[in-house]
Amino acid sequence: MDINFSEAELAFRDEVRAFLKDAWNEELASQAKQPGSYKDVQVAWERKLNSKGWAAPLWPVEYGGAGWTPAQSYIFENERAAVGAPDVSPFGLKMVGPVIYSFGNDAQKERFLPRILNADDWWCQGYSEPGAGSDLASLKTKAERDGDHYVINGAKIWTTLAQHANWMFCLVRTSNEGKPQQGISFILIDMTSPGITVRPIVTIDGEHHLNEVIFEEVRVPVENLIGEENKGWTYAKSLLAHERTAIAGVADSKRNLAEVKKLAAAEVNGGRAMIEDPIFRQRISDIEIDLMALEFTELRVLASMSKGNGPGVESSLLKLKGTEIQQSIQELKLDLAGYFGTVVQDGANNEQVGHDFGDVARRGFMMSRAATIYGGSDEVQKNITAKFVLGL
Amino acid sequence: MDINFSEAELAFRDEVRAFLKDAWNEELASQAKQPGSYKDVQVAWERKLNSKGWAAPLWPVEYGGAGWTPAQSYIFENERAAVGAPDVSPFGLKMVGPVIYSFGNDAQKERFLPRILNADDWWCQGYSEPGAGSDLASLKTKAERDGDHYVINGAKIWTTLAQHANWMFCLVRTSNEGKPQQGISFILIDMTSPGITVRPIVTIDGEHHLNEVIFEEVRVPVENLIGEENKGWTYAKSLLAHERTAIAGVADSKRNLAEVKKLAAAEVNGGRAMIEDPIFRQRISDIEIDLMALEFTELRVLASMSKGNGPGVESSLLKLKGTEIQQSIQELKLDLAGYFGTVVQDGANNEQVGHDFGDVARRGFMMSRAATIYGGSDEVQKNITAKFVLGL
Amino acid sequence: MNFDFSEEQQMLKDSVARFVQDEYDFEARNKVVANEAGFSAANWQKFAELGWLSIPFAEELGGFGGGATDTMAVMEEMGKGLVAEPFAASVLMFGGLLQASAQSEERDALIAAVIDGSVQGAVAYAEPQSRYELHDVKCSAKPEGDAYRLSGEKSLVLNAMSANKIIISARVSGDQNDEQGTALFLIDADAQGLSKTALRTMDAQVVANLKLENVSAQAICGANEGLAMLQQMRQQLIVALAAEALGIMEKLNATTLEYCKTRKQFGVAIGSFQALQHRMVDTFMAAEQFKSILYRAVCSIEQNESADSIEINIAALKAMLGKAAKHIGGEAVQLHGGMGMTDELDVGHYVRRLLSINAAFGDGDYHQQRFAGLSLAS
Amino acid sequence: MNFDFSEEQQMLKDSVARFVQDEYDFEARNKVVANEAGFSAANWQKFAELGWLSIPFAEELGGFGGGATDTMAVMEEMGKGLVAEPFAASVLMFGGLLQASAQSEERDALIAAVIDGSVQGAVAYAEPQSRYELHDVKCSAKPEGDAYRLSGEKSLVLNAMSANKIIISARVSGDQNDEQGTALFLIDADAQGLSKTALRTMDAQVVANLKLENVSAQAICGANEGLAMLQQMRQQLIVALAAEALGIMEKLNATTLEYCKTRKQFGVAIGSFQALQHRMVDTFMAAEQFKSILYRAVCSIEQNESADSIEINIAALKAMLGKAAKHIGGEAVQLHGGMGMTDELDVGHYVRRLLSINAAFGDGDYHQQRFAGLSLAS
Repeated sequence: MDINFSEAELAFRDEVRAFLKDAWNEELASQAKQPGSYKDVQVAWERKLNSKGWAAPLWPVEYGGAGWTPAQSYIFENERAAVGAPDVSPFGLKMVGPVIYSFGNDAQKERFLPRILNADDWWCQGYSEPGAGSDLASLKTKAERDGDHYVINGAKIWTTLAQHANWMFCLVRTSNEGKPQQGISFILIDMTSPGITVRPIVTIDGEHHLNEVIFEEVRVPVENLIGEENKGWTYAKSLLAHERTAIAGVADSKRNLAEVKKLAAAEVNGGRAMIEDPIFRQRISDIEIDLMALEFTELRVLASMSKGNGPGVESSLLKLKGTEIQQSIQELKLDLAGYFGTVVQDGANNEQVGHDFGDVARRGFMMSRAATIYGGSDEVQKNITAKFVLGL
Repeated sequence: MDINFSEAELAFRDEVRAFLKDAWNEELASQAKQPGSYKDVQVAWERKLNSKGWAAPLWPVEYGGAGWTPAQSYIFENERAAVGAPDVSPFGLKMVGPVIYSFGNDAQKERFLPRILNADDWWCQGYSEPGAGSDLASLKTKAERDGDHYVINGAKIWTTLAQHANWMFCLVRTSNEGKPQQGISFILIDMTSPGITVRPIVTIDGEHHLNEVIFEEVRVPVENLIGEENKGWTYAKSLLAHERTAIAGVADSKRNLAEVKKLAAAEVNGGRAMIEDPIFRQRISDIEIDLMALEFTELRVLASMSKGNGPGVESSLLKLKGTEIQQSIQELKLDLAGYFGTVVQDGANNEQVGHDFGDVARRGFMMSRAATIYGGSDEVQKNITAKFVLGL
Repeated sequence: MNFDFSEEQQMLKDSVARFVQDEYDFEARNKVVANEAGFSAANWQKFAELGWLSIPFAEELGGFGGGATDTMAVMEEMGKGLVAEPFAASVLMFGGLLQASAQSEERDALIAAVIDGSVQGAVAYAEPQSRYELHDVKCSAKPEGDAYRLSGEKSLVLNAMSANKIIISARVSGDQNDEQGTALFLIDADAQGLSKTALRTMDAQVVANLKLENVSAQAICGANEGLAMLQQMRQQLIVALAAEALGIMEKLNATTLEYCKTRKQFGVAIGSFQALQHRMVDTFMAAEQFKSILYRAVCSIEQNESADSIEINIAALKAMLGKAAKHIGGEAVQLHGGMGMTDELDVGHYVRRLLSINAAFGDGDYHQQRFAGLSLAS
Repeated sequence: MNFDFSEEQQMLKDSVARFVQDEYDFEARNKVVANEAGFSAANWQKFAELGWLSIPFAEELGGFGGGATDTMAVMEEMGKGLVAEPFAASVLMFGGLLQASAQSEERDALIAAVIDGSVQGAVAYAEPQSRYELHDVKCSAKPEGDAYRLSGEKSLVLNAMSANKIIISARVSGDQNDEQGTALFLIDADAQGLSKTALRTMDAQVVANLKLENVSAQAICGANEGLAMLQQMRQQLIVALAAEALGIMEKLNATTLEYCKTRKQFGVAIGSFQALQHRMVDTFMAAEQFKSILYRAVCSIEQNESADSIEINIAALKAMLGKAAKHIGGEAVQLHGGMGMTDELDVGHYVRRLLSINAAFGDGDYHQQRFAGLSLAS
């Protein structure tokens, strides 16, 4: 048993800290607080990472990866979250990138990978369809071959930030034969193609993160197909094995919980700080203990992977427990905001509202509800764990 | 909306109080605290109820019932529990009695009902079988006709206090045709018949409440069959409609929770009474609020029945919530006992142990686990509610 | 013993239900709340015509003479329809405090105007620092002749932008957290020295932060009576909001159940999955238990139980409201999956209203501690 | 970074596992605990021969020199087998305190006797009134020459009936709840003035209440060092008992899973019911999370983190133990249905041991409050 970092790892941590101090500077941090700045900040931030060679550290080195060990990833994640720098946008760097370098041809690799690393393209994901939910295999968006093109008709839904995207990676149906999974292909779509409509979906936090994307006779060159026709399901599934650890969100949760504790020390009810309120104390400590355990669950997974083993059965907890904890922290924060957690700030400044975190608490709480729905709902995760871990 | 009792009901409450003062006297109450006194106390108590005409108040008046309204039952239950008097043993008065007066013939009624009312017989219930659990319809104990007798072979399990019983009402299989429910008969068995073996089952509280009862070529006169052959399932099911309200155990839970609060005021940790302990306070209040609500849920059921309507959808909560609350109170009490909740007192007096409720807390906690298993497990109750209340 | 509504109460309940069904579906409601005021003035006049605005007022004041049961009947149906008109803020809070204040010709005339819909009111009790404590008051009242001058800040005042008159709690004596020394005052909504910042809440209400600088005001109670009057108002409002919350919970459970019966995944209705069935049984039970504790609180008021007993029941009610709101609201979103996250569906709107009600007058945790203090002391 | 046992640790773990598998099945264990002592003397000698009794002692004292990881490895396997021999009471508690006390020839000889199995010990710290506070001590120690005279009562002392020597906490100065003034003393188990009442606990341990009247005793630490030594012992024992609890939780989950896969009801294995599947995923996750927090506590000790950091991790560990024990134990009984209620099945025995461990050294609620105090202050 040894959770000490090696000398080399400690040196790496210092390097990360120095990089963050410079790259996630005051200017970028304050820009990130402005409404509507999300995409600009992400692009600027990811380009800084890229110039350091850390935009996609887990990619194979030949494609621009950094050759990090799991321990290095863990160190980077912790340091990044501690200073409040954002995670990279996952769609290019964590999702389509690995599919392209694993299953794409050389032309595709050359064309897309450098642009992904440098945030030159904004990617979105075309998996879910209206009415299909977690049952991906039942998808209906059709791609029919017409000469050198596929002609695409159908619709995708829950497409995060499609309004910013110029590319989509998309699962489409190219055959109706065999099992539903067997007729699916993985294709890259230029979002500026004629026939694409992006319809905004406002979510329960009142914001526009999501979209429905409708395809009417959209022509996509055959060269944009990844791998073989009808094998898209296999490629998409292989993605699930990537990035098992970051899904727990431990580093970000630690930062958020520390913030809640600080806020609770300042928030007063009837002359007593909320951190002295016995029920609130207990709620904090319930979550904190669970998070302390989850941090070690994540370390166990990392340690297992460091040895070249699989992630182990405990990896099935990461998303289930991680999202539960994320939601609980957001709930604490909302409750801490009291009356002010009901306010939609919408341009008003903190002084006008009379409070400085009610609005962000409300939005955070509302959006956190999605954590147990998207990316494999809690219910599906439990079904999978029951089947593959418990053998039921 | 009106939860005031009428003048007549208030007068009835006074009558109940006067009766209890006399009938559940010091002598009986202290006898009840002696180990091994259970049956004697029950019999003495039920005979006092019977001499007042209250042994089975909800039976039809012609068979010895008291013609109480639901409000009167509620009043009696509350007053009884408040003084700590026990509920009657259910097997005769609440279970087989109603089946006999509803479906038995005149000879059976004359023979059994008065003895039930006066606790002259001790009844036990032969429903569950080894390996069958909540799936009653799959029962295998066979009754084969041989002249004027049925010959019974098989086994029943979880038979509460069969060691005290001289009669059992029993579901037996008389046919294998049709659906599993259709070949079941309801029969009364003299426990002194040759071929019956009662095997004790010690439960996790270390006590002997339960038994397995084995039948080998046991001859039961045909006159002991209730109603028609192969209709036993119907008779047994009709029982479930009786006594919907008492299953919540609200009155007893109120008494037990009040006791826990008293104990928590006396139990001290580090100079602070446990009732001042913030987590313990919260646990008490969680339960107390739920119980306050459940009391009104029960009143809503009673009010609906008073009008001659069915018990209403809310009646499905009574066992689920009632048993959850019972278990939570027992858990509070066990935790309150601290180290002393681990002790098996077994004849030692309180002074030798150094504590006065650890042993009873332990036994109570352990046996309370059965509340969500017997009489239709939680899981079965939820399946039924989902199907019949929610229409799923 | 019965839990039936009287014939009159049932008619009232039915009339609200009919209004919601005929004129207040989700689409219509979205249009109503899009108004600058956050509600429809035409609807308000209709409420007046239907007599709803008169419910809590005594018959001698021209009211319906309704009690807690009447309020409950109306609010449950308003909850089901997510009615945005400021019935609670103007009629129950403002009207309720007026009715509890000393009789005067002016007061009676004002109540008459509330009943006929020509005047709306608001009550300002919270301050930026006060959180859930009614006695945490910094706003000051200085006597000037027969009147007072108020200075200070009030936070997130419901209906303050549409109100003609506003009742303000202010300190006549003592320090910020003293229980003594707070009184209630009536001001004009366009009084000199009063400035308002309008804000929206997540449940689409229009609220306002108030700044007062030497605003002229009339006291409507004695110098030490303000807190008791606010506490009394809180009791009544908690019952009313709990009834609204019950309507919302019932609606959310029904919507979710219906969705699970029709929504197919992996080839079958998701309502056929046992794990979801058991969870829907849990939310069903939570709503029924909440209904029971609401009935208990209403009965304790209607039967004139002791002040302590009523306070215990009210605290228990609000404590359970917090738990049930989070539980039922959370499951409604989760079981609706991606659809539950969208603003297009009504589910999120009901959930946000539930969360807003949870915070109103102190959240579940706050009242559970009040409950423990009252119940464990007795 | 790794969470592997060393080769030596793995061998130790395997040797306990083999013992449990070959010689300590449920039936054998029932015979063992039926002995008057509550364990088997023959097994104890075997433990000595296998070297297990030497684990926590320094090599220069003839021990194995094991740390928290070694103890964890052994205790987890003992938990799986529900081993009743007083390893924790005699070796870890009594031996641990001896090792922490001032060096002397007598002490070293006594440790050697503990290691070779010829001497057993016990530690008496709880009193009838003390509940979970180590410093709540009424038992008094009066100096008499080089020695002391102890008078007072000690409650539910593990292994006191089989012990040759007993360590007693007693007050040299101050009042009942003072943190200062408590020291530890060594007495003979057959000392004059000592009377014992043997009792059984629900997990089949033999414990004893002690009455002391002027019992002759030797101090093993300074007059103000007793509390710190007991606190140190508590840390080590919480880790050891948590490892035992982990073994039990894993065993209960495995037993329940196996039962649900084979037990048929309504014509199918009950493990096919989705509601039960999801609940078994929950208990699986609870055990894994508990394992993680145990690893965290062990690492914080092994890496010599700050005293505060270790205390926080230990408090978190015991707090989570309480929740996980009740959750996993409760589900194991519930999912076994009627069978789970019987003493014939091993499930109830494991559950009772878990509950007993929950109470040991303070239950989950107690340690969660300690945790909050430590963590929210920092």
